[in-house]
Amino acid sequence: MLRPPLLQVDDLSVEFRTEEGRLRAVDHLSFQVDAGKTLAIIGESGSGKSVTAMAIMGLLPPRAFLLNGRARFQDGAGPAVELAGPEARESAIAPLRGDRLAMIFQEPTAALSPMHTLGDQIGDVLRQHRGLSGAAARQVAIESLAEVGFRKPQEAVDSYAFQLSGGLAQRAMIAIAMICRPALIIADEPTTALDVTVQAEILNLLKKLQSDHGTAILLIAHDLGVVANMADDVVVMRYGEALESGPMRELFANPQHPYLKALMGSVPRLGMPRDERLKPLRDIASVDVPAAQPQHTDTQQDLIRICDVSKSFAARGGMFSQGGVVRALVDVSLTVRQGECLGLVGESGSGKTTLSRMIARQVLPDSGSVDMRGQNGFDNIALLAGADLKQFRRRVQYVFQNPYHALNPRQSVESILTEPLEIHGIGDKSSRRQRALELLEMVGLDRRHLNRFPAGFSGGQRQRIGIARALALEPDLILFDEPVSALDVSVQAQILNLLRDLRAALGLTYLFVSHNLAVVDYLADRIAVMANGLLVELAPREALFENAMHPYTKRLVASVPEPDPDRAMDLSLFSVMHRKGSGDWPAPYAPVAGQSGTMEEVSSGHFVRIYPQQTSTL
Amino acid sequence: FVGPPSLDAQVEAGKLPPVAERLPTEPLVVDFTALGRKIGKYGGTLRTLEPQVRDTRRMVVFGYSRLVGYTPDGVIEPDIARSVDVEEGRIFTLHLRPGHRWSDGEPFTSEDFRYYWEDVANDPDLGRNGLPRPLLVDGQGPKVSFPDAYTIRYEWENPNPYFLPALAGSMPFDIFRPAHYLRQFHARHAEPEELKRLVDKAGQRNWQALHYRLDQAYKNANVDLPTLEPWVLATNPPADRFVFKRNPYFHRVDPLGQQLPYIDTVAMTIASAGLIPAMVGAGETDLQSTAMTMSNYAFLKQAEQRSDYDVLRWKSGKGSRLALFPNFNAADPVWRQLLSEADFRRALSLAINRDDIKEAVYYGLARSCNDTVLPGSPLYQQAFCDQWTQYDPAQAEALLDRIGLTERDGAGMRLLPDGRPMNLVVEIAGEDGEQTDVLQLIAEDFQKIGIRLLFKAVERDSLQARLASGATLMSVGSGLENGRAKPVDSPAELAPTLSAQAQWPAWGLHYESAGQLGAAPDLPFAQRLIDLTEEWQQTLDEQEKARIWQQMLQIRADEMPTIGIVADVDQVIVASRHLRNLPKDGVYNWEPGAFFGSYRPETFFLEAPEVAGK
Amino acid sequence: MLRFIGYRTLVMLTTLLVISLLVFVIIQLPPGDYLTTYMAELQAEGETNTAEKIAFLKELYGLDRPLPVQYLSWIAGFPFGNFGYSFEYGLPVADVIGDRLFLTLLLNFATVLFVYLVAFPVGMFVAVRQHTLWDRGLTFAGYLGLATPNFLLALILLYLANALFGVSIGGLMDPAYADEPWTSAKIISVMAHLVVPVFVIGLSGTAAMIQRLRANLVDELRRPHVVAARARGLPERKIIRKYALRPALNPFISDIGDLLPQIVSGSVLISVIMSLPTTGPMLLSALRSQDMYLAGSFLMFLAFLTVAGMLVSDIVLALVDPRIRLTGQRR
Amino acid sequence: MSTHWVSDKPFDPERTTAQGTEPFAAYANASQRRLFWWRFRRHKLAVLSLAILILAYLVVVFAEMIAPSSAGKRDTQHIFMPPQRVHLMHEGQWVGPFVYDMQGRLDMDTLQRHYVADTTTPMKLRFFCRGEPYRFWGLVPGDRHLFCAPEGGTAYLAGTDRLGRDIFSRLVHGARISLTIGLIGVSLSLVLGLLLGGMAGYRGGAFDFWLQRVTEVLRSLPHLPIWLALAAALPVTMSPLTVYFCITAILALLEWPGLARAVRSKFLSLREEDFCAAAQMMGASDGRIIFRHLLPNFLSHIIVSAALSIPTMILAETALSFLGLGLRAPITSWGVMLTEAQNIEAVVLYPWLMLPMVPVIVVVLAFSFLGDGMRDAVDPLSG
Ligand SMILES: Nc1ncnc2c1ncn2[C@@H]1O[C@H](COP(=O)(O)OP(=O)(O)OP(=O)(O)O)[C@@H](O)[C@H]1O
Ligand SMILES: Nc1ncnc2c1ncn2[C@@H]1O[C@H](COP(=O)(O)OP(=O)(O)OP(=O)(O)O)[C@@H](O)[C@H]1O
Ligand SMILES: [Mg+2]
Ligand SMILES: [Mg+2]
Repeated sequence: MLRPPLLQVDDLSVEFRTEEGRLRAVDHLSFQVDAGKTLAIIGESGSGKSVTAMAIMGLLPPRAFLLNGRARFQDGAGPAVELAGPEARESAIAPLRGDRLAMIFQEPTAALSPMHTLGDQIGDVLRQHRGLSGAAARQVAIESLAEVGFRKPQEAVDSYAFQLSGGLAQRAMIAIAMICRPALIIADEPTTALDVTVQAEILNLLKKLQSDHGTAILLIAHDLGVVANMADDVVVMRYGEALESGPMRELFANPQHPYLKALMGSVPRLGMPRDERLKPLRDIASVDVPAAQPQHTDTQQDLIRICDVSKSFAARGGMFSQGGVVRALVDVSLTVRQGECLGLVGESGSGKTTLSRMIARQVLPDSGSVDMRGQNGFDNIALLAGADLKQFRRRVQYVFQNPYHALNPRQSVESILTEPLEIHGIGDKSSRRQRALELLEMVGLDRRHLNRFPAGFSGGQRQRIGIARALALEPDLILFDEPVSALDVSVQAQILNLLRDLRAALGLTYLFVSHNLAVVDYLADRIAVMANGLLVELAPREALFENAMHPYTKRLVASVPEPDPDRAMDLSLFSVMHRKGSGDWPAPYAPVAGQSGTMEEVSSGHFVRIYPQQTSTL
Repeated sequence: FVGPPSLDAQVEAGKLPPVAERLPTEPLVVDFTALGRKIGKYGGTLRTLEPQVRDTRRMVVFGYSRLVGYTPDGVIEPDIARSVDVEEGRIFTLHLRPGHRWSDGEPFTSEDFRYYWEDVANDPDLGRNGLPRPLLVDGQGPKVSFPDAYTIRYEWENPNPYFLPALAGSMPFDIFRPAHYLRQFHARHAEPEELKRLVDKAGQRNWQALHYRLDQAYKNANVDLPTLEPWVLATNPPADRFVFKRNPYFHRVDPLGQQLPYIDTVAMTIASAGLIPAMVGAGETDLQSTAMTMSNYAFLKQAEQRSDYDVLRWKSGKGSRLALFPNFNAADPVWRQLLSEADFRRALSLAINRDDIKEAVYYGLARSCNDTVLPGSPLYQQAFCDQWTQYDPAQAEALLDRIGLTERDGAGMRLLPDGRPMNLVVEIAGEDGEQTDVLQLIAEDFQKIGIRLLFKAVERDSLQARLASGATLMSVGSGLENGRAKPVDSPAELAPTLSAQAQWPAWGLHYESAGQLGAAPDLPFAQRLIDLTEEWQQTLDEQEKARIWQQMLQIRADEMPTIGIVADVDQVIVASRHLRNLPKDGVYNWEPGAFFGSYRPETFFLEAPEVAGK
Repeated sequence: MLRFIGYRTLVMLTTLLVISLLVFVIIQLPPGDYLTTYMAELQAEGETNTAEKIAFLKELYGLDRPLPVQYLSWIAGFPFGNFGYSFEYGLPVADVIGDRLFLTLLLNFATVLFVYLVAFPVGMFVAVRQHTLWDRGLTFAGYLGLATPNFLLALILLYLANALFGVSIGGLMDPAYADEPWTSAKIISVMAHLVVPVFVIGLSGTAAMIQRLRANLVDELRRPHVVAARARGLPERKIIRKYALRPALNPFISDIGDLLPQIVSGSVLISVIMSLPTTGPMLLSALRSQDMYLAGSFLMFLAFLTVAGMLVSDIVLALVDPRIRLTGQRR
Repeated sequence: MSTHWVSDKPFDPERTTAQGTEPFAAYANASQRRLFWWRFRRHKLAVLSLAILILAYLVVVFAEMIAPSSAGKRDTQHIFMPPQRVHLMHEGQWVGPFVYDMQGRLDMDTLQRHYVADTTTPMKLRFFCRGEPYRFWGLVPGDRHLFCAPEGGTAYLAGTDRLGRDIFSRLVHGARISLTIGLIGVSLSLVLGLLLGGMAGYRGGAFDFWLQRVTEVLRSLPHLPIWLALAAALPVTMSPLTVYFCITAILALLEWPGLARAVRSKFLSLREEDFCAAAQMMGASDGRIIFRHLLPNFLSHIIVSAALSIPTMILAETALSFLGLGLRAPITSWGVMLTEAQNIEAVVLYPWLMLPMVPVIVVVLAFSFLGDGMRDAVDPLSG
């Protein structure tokens, strides 16, 4: 190759010096990015990916020190610039940032200033690097927003980050990053915070811009599916060190390092055989349960009956205006059967959390009812009070999406685990402690952890504590609200296996909410699909994946990136132009004003929402 | 006659008549030799500081223009009145100075007396409270006649020894009013519609209220009210700096026939009492007596050179600097009983280590003495001072034991006869460091005889109310007003004759209201004091008056209705070195004396009026 | 927008109404009324207080009416700018307060200005130079400001200003200028006299504000959007000014509501001690003599400042911060 | 890049962190309390402040022993005497802590007192000596003092005041009031603020609405008339200490809205937190949620506002005495002493009277820094 690489990183080491001690976040890392290509850095959480990116940008946090190594940036347009290392000069790097070298962050809404309009923020970059201002800058801003797929760029240019959905905000970030047509974009987990369909859209957008402008991408990700769809080359990192690197296809086809192998084994894939277990990096030696036996419990009775529940929220308006109404749930009817695992999927905002919280009686329905089987028939849970309510609280438990927020940071593990027992007056102090130890063991945590506080645990460990807490009262039903979406793949696999084992061992009933279909597929017996507050499809899992009826479901299924370069998604399906709203659904699925449609059974246990009148007109 | 140059321009412009026309035909020629004054120079501004807006009234005291007035030696002499004829001590004929004018140039005549007598004092609306006390003899008012424009005659059945002292009082006792000005607010004289308009404009309820408001010469808060004082208020309250301009019609002249006052303007700045010593030290005043005590002396003295002033010490005219006033009308029956016990009061007095207080608080510059007349008075006897005031805690304890206060609590403090702890609360009017210091020392002394003294500052005005209601057990204040009393001066303040007296407000009120209100004294000595006062009032014989005085002083020394602590604490006065004709030594007293008033401040002048005060 | 302001104004008026009632009651709390004070004064002047006289004076002052009537007639005048009548001065309250209000506002605005002018640059300076000697030194000085007893400090500074610069002690101008028309010399004199009170009154507020600005800015500087702005190559000054400072301003704006009344009521005692021709000394003496309408109107003025300050700060906050304007959420 | 490269490093699945130095392990296993202490220890000023405060409270406890005399003891011979210096060396010779005798003279012309030291004879201070008898905390009689004046001499280390009282002793005795009563007031307003603000924030609804109205009114209600009304209303026979105690209590009653507001808004957001929802879903009672889950998460704010209101309480006294509501003699506190020093004489002639400013400032600073340190230690995120 004659051309030098666009970015050459040699022997980079970064250390954090904190009061708690030193931490080698990046350890002798070397790699290179070629112009127009995509290099992916993968690795579990904490492996130093972000620090690497910041080191390249010259924006290391105050307590990080570059120990050695260097990064050289050379695009055709100018001389080579040292980005990091002994010869790096801030004065030389600064003009590059935002111009030749741009960055996209993981949390798009946080990375945009909440106080300034998009146009203003784009304008700042233009003024800085292009000397444009005023109307000219605005025009360029509008164009760039249009380019990244804003439907009404004229309006968008005057909007604020918090007014945008995550996907739109990420598009705006990309627009800002791309505005000066950089030679290299560093994208630090650009889609982790987004749901699958939006993720696919963003990935598509990046691909398109890359091919249009020949930009190279340094993609940081832990989702192997994303990498398989995007990258040309891959670097695998773990705790600061590179463990394997090379062309993406080769790595995926032939992983060498045990770590990469393990990583790949821990990713759930659609259509995995029922009895195949994920292989997490570290498996949890949890309850000794007989090997997971699929329990088909279709014949069993209903545990929860949800009848025509609807829920609207008053959208919060500003100080000077009143918000409208968000219909989070529209006439949802659903049953959860004793002993099954019901999966609930849908895009962000489709009402999944609202529904699960409603079952937990955290949200009361505006209309309709949620009934639960009790000693003598079904009780409307909204009407429970006193001892009945307490009993209900005992039977239904909830596991939260975000393990960092679900545990009180000022409570020790013991206190967290014994609290439900205390509330329900079960046992005495020593027996409760005993039970807490059992629970810890059950979820595969060390007994010695009993006196620690949540801050001392990783995300996966915390989620396990959350699960242990949910198990403390030996409930009948556990509601999981996206329990693994905040975790990286290796930990995710641990948790998924754990949930599977526990269910088998304890005969629990699960409601499992997720937008990751592969995850749901791994656990669920039946899957319900929600869109815009409506239940659109309900089917046994095999039926759903093999024979998805609803266009929305189909799209969801198609948007799951497979960690297999050979089964790459057709990202172009997710281009802005092809973006599908409920209005684009074909008949008979397209909603009709004034109608709620009906759930029609297309095969045994497989329902899909259609609007019959429309069919008749056709 | 010569007028001040500052008015020349106005005279020339025809806005003012020439000086000869402004003066009465027979002005009061101030006796400079008797007072030891030098002829002065016209002009300048005299700066002074006062702590409150309502202190504009001090200018009326300072100016001290009365029908008759006291000399510094305590002798009454004519002033506004050309002369006063007294017959049998009961018929008083006042002769005004023809040509005398109010500060707005209107003539001052007997009409002004008539207006007061008929349209104010005896008006059914305005005079509802009846005549003021000095006009009453045995509850009867005088017969008043106005023979001519310059003569007024007051005639009582019996002698009225209070009349002239009242006219010479530091607080003006005006038996005349600027009729030409007040008439417009009087329903009997004014156009009803016009009056209604004025009443509404002032936000008053009716014309009486308006008239009452505007007719308060002593308050000195109405710029429009004509006056006879040397300086006339020129700033509308409220303000922080009041300017008083010379009265172009003032009736006094110096021996050269120059119209007084010499000083053109008095500027009174209102400043917080705590800040005044600092301001004085910074030279922001030309003549200052208020808000300074001996404790400021060292500081003031230190800044003398820098700020170009002299620190003077004038003698005090008060019988006692500080005295404790047991309230004989206390509402609490047990305490009232106790406070009525002469031995209790004597015990308290004996327990006070006055010499210690003198040294600790007053640099030794005071005299341990009971509240009585001062050595400067012809009535003074050492025994009045010393009786029951020698420090003798043992005897004090014996006295207390004798009256049965033998029970004590765990801490060794005596209990009241009904078993309550004996917490003697002394109330102080306003925060006053000197008083709290002294009380603190007294508290230590009382501690030794088993009495717990607590003290609390209350607002001056609410203290007055608390005293009247009997809520206060004991208060602290200064002693006899006229410490240099002569036999001819009224001894009324020795007896329960005023509701404002802190030790027996109810008895005083009883006397004041001629038995209508309050309560009759139930202690024989108090009644005896009243009887003696009345005897004094009846007699015209000076020897007899002196005898009565002595007797009353003796009773007080023995009964201790007030417990005097120290006397003869000098008043600190700061005077600019440019200020002339201010005596180096003097007596600083309210009644008689009007503070600087009897020293004739209109004769003070500034040596270099242009530079002074800058 | 209008709806919001309308609603808030309504709430504000109700609050003020409640406060007016409380104020009225509190002023009445100490035993007696203005008459007691006045009678005591008359008595001291040697007058006898007969029942007729008391009745006469009661009528004169309108104190013969029942309290609720007194209260209602007092607040009924407010919408028409009629705040009742001062017994002490014998004038309508509005006339009494008159030009004092101007100097009061001058003093208080000067103090607010001082607080902001000092707190802002210093706060920004120390936030950017976190953990340096400068930071420590200024933080220490700030705490010192919080800890110094105001009154004593006032006295010391007054003395020093006089001894060193010849500024006359007390007041807001040299006495000679008191009733002169406004000239440049007078203005200079006022400025010179403002220094000490403004410093003393503003000191603790400034210190507190520096602390808070520093904390906020340090927080804000760590936010991802500031890092992102750096990644866009924007110059550091612009990042601090535009991206970090602006969101850090919120607490300051909400402070306007608190700061002004705090300063105004804080300045009352200082004004008394330093003899400033502001409403402070007058308020205190009115309260002491139970000149109830005067005192009450002053207090209502203070309360109005507070309530209006809160309203204004809410509106400004919404205008400045799109998050609040558009979603009603603060963070 | 086109080559497939594989590191020869092994894969250790049990490894959970990047390479680091030792302390990490210690941190990971340390208890919360220990971590708190470690973090606190980092804040040097806070540690110093803690030491100072411990010292100050030792003085509070042992005031009678530390002060050479009682607060009210007067020495009429030594009025307005400037602080006496403690020397160690006399004419080049080591003597140990001693003072020179000071003889005073009153200049009758200026009424100023001049003191001259007699430097011929050193007078040694006595330590752990018998001196003025006292009752320890009003109970146990004793007469031992930390140090006393030399025989026949004086030891006024901070000078004397206008009544000849030892300022050092008064400072020591004053600490007892100044450092305790304010604390009671602070705790009272804390409790009120937490309780009411907590209820409003957690419950919301009508209670919240009315509480907000009440706080609004309380915040806008000028405090001055309340003090004056109080000054008039409190019975005169009440002992000064009780009066002051009432005042602090009422000060607290007026102070709580500020805290309540903060607590409320914090609770409004905290109650949306998942862990709070989790507790609700477990069936926890409101009280449990407030006290076990919400309050502990609000600790740092509480600490800071408590630390900041203590000085306010100490200083409030000077303002209150101005209104006639402060402590009165014979009670001694720093506020009383400062009020007594609040005159031009103190500033110009007797500056040592202003010495109480020093402990006030030191204590206020100490509380502030202690609060800072504790906040940082409680809230690792903010550090
Ligand atoms: N400001 C900081 N102070 C101290 N340590 C830090 C800081 N930022 C990162 N670290 C540490 O550096 C290591 C690498 O962090 P980094 O953010 O690069 O991980 P990552 O690979 O991006 O993980 P993730 O997938 O969770 O984003 C981690 O152990 C982290 O705890
Ligand atoms: N408390 C609330 N107040 C107002 N709107 C709400 C509230 N809770 C939910 N919503 C709205 O209701 C809709 C459904 O929300 P929900 O949280 O159930 O979606 P979700 O499917 O769980 O989404 P995600 O995948 O992002 O968690 C969304 O538009 C959301 O904004
Ligand atoms: Mg990262
Ligand atoms: Mg959700």
